[in-house]
Amino acid sequence: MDVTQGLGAYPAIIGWLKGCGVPAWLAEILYRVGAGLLVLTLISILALVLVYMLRKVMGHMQCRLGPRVTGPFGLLQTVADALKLMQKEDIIPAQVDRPVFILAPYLVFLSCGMIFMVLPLSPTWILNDLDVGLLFFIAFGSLAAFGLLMAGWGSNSKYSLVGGMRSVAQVVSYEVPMVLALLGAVMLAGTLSTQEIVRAQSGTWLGFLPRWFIFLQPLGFIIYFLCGLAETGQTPFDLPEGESELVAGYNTEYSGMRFALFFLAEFGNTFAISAMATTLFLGGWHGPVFSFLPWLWPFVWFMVKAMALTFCIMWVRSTWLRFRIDQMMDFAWKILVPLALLNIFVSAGEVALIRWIGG
Amino acid sequence: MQQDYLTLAIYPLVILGFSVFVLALAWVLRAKPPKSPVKQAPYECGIPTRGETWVRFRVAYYLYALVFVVFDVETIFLYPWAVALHRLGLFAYIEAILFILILLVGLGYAWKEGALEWK
Amino acid sequence: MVGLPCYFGLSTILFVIGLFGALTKRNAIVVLMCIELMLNAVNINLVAFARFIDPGALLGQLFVIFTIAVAAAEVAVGLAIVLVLNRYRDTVNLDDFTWLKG
Amino acid sequence: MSFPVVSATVFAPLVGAALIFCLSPARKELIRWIAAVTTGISLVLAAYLVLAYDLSAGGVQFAEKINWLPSFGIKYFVGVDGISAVMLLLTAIVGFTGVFASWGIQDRVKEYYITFLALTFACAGVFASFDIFLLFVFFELAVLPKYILISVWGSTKKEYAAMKLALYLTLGGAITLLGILCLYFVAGINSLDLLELARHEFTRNQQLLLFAIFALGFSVQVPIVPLHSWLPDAHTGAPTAGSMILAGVVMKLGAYGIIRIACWLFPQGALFWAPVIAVLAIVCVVYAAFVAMGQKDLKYMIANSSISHMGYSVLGIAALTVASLAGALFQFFAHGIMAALNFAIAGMTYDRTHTRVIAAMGGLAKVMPVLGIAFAIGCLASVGLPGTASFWAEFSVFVGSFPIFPTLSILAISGIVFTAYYMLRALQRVYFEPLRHKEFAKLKDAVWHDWVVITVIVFFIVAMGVYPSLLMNLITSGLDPIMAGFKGATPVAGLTTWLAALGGVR
Amino acid sequence: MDAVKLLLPEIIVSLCGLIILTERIFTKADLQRKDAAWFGVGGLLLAGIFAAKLFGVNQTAFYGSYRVDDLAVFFKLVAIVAAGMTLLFAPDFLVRKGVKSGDFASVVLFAAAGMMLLPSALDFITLYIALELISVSFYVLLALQRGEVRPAEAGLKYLLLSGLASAVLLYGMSLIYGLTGSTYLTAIRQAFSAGEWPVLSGVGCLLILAGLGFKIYVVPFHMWAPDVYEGGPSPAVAFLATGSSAASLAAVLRLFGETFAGLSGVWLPLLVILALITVAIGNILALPQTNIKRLLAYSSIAHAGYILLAVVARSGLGTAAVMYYSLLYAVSTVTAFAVISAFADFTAGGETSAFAGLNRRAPFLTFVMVIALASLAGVPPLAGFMAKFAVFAAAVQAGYVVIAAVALLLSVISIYYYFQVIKVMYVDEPAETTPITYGWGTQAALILGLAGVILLGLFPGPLLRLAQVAAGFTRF
Repeated sequence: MDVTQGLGAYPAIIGWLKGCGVPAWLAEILYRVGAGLLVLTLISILALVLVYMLRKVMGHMQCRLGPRVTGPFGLLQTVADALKLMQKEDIIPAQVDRPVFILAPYLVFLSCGMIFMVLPLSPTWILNDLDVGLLFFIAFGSLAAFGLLMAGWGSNSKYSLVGGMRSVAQVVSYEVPMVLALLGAVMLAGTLSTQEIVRAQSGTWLGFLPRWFIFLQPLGFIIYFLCGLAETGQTPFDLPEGESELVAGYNTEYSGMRFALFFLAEFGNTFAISAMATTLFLGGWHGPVFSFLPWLWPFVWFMVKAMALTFCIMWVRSTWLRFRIDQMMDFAWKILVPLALLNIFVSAGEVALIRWIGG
Repeated sequence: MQQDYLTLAIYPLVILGFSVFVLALAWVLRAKPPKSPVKQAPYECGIPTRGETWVRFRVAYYLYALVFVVFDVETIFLYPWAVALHRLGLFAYIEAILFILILLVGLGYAWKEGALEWK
Repeated sequence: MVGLPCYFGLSTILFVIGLFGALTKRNAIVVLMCIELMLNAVNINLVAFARFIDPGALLGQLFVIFTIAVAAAEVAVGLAIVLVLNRYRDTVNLDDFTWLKG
Repeated sequence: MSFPVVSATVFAPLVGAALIFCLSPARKELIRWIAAVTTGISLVLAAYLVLAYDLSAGGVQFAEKINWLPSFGIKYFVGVDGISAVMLLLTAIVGFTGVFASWGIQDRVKEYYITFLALTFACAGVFASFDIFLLFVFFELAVLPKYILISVWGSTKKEYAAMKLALYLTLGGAITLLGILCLYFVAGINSLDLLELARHEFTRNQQLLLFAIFALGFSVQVPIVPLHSWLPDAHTGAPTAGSMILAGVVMKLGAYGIIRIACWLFPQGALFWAPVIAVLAIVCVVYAAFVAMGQKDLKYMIANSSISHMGYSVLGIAALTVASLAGALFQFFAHGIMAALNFAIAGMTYDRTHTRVIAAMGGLAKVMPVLGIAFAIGCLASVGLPGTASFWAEFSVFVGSFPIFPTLSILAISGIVFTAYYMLRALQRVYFEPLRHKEFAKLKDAVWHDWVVITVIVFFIVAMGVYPSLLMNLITSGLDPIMAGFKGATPVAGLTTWLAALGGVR
Repeated sequence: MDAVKLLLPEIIVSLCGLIILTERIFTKADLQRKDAAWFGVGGLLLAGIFAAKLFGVNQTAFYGSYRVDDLAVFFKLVAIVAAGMTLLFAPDFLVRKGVKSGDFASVVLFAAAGMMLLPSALDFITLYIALELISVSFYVLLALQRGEVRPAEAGLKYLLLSGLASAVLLYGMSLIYGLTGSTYLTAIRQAFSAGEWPVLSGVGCLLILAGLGFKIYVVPFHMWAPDVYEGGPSPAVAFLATGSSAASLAAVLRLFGETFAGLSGVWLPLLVILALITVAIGNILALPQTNIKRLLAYSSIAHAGYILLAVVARSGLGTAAVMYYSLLYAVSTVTAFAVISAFADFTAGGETSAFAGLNRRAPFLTFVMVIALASLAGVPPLAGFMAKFAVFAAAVQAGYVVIAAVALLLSVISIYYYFQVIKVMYVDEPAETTPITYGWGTQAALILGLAGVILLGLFPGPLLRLAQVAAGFTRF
């Protein structure tokens, strides 16, 4: 329910607020606002870290060093970038569809932020453990498509429009195998709550193998991960903003902080995909808990796993070539969708098997 | 599983508030040079833009969208089934498998009819 | 607290808006959207009734799932037909079709 | 089960139609002969029925009963009583002669004979049915063949005439159907068997209402004057054999229905409504006679004279005495064959001269003596000359109805004068004046198939004129059960008393 | 399993549809092929046999949401007959118009499955799903013919109006659900039989009536019929005109015969008036039509009015009459459309004038058409007459003598427009005289239809008996 429940923070904070003479309803609201801001801060920090990480990883993979001037090891590079973006001129081209153009970044960022609401960072650290958490994740994940289309259309620029349309086609196409792939995990866990799914992965098989769903659902994991790449527009599926053909796709016409929102959302989404893969297939926050700060370890394990996946994304990004659009669509519909449907059969068999063994 | 509808209501507002705040901050901080027509022209590698931008799009996009709608809605049947799978009998298994087989036939038909070709 | 009358009132308003739009608008896609609006009014009704009138049973919610599915099928076919027509006639305006002569 | 004579009589033409249906359209001669043979069989069987009917036993004989629609208690129930036998004979005669009268048709012979045979079949079916539903089925079945017959092979405004006929007759049918439904539920005996219904007691008000509905439904077909306008057009538009069967048989269906259903089942209603019917009958007689006098077209004239003649029958029905009813029924027969003859001759004449305008012809008897004589016989029969069948019919009607409706009867008798005037004038103009047109001098007289028509019909006209009691006895025996309902009661005489009585019903 | 046994006919039919689709996927598309349709006919036959075996079963399955009784089985058979005959004559038409007959056949089978489900539906959800299965299939069937604008227009028009109608229907259902707390018809009936009910239940009931009224062409919801009939491909329209309305009538019988019996004060007077208006509008507006398909549309409307007369009778006889009428009307109409579709290459859009002199070009077609039209016009002893008799008998029995009388008189008008077509075919001179050819599928459909119209008319006893027995099972 609340980010800090495990520390007893919820009653403590509410009690403290009430002690300050704040009415009960306002205390509740203030608490939520605070928790929300905490998550947004997390997203922002993640974005800063990820950008730095991306540059470093890509740099080293390409036998470069990446940023190294600003701050120690170039650590402050992204902070500087953020500050630079803040000061950039805000250009709204003359012929844009203004309301659409202006609303688009908000929508994209909203979709990204909402996803984080159901990410179980640790046994107790989750903004809102909805019992339809996974559906919520899917729903807001695809909400981004609206934002991208609005951006592409509203810009009234050829690059933007093509980029927007492509990204919608891509999001829409990869949505289907993704949803079907997630189904396998749902079948095994028997719930849609993200926290419950993680809990379903506790324990081990045969005494040594963690009960992670990836061992039962390798296919589902791979499909989901590929779809995640496509949904977030990562290489090799980065056609919507393929800079060699479309300049910057749907955000060609955006500048300054508006662009930064897109940027933020993109990195937020990248992390969210990794995090959700972790939650569903890699046992989420499960891991050894040590006596030193026991409440922190699950979070650590979660971040480690998610970051490892994020690293994989970057790895893929620096090694793979971009697909052609027809290849990309074919890949979704003619390979991933049948495979995902097959995966459902496999999962159903597994569930039956587990019931048979267990009961 | 704990439902917190208050969070559900407040959190989107927090996100929007955050975005607005960030943009407002940028508005305060950023340079504000005078507008010029050239700067406000759409970006086309520096060449003056030609022709209509809002053109009609190729039909392939719509076809994908149609296939998507169908598949996406099917999942609303599969998800409840998946959640309740542990508690259901053999009949539910068979039904869902039939359902998926029918989906497969639909996919095959769309494939065969060329709805999945990027022409 | 939000009670049944509120939900019912909302759904009635939505339904009437949808009905009015479906009967007066001349654009095929808008009409299709109006019909969807009406279906969503129904969905609100069903869910609200399920919540307030028989909380134990899930009949209303079950119904909604089917409504959504059917609505999707309807829209899929509808848009496909509009697409075909659009290629012939270059319009989605109902007045431009030769029908409705009585 | 013995040989189903009645069914055979009725279905023989249908069998013929079915055979023809299977033939190639090119085999015209074979088609004609099949039609002739099947109607001939029908004629022989009908004659057998007339002769074999056991007068002393009475009632419905040769009955065949099969459950048809058990849910409604509807049966396939055919048979003959005295009246049916006579009517079947009439149908068979007209059907048989009609085949020969249309021998010369060249256009779509196959379809023509199928339609014609189907029509004959339907008419025969009406007369043989003793289940009201079955009767109605046959009644309505006749409409479509009539429509096709007129609209395809007819002449002068044929499509208009055919459509008008179809609409009027269906209207009558719809009213009758409503009557049948009301009757069925009012009686509530789950049966539409005439004999069973006749035993059922209807209340006076039920009778009044049901009689009105049935009489209204059937009167379209009679036709009684305000509903008659389809008839001249249809009769004139129809091909020769069509006119023959229309005037000879179809016109009788309605009046037959009135007697068979309305009078038999609802005697109280009949007594009550009789004055209205009588008045309408006289309007028929006089009005149609006047119209006939004004006609320039030979067929229109004969058609209107038919309406006028049917008026006598209707008057006979209205009087509701044995003599008048017997006269009415005998008139069906007499007028049936006589009108068939007249239309046949008119058709034959038209085939040769290609005109039907009376004034355009003249002196044809010189080139076509046989046709001339035949037409003369037809005209004299029309007028009701003693020695022809019509004489006995009209005589009987007047004898029966005079005591009941003296004034109206006298008016009706005066109609004969008009008839004599226009019939004889037409006879004279067409056949017995000097030959007016040179091109008519080369016309051929009756060929063999014309001979068949003329001989058969003239034989019956004269035979029944000389020996009417053969059919009269049959008819009277058939009337026995119907008259039983009246028990000597006579209709309320005079319209004023009738209107007073209407007040009483209210 | 018992439930599977009850559902077997539907399962067979939908399975055949799927098999046809699957086969389409794995073989090369060949526009000339007709075997998919024949396969469909075979499947329908098999389903018909299994359905017929269900007579007298009278069981409820799936927690009371699905009922197989004689009433349902009867309507299942009507759907099978309509679908089977459509599939027989459709391939000839489809080959000429360049539609893959596999596509058509499979969608027809899906629609047929919906039509078989609908009479058995005993709760709102099943009912709605079945209804929409039919509707969605017809959107596709109507618009399947590519290369021409009219079919697509017809499809879109049907889609928009049908979508509107089902939304209205659904809203009514949601109201009823809200008031009774159940979607099961049995529970709803019990709830309404208890006594006083709020105004809203009447509103819900009328909304459902409106929604179903659309499917069975009740005036003022009939507006779509002429345009859709005219624009749509003949086989699809034939199936739409017969199967869809028959199945919807079954639903009407279930809902208004039984479920809403307690509310009859609300809907019965309205329905009586609507029935009469429907007869009047259908017959009168059919008069000026110059297009045979539009004409048949108005005739469908008029026939819907007659059927409603039996519905409002609310008696065993009335129910039997509705069933009986549905079947006989289906046979006659499908036969008429078989002729129209055999003639389709020569008539652009079905103008009646194009039928001129058909008698000289195809005597058998003409004969079949005459019989079919005569049956629709109610000429005895053809099927249509017997049906009309049963309907009016039901109305008179229920005491609607005046209503029946007016309807009967209005029905006289129909003679005009039906016979007008007959006249055109027989009397008018043809523009050309090339004989019309058609395949054996069409031939079979024509012969079947002819035999059906004549034999069912001549020997109506067993069928009517069956319908009356089945009508006894409306109480569930």
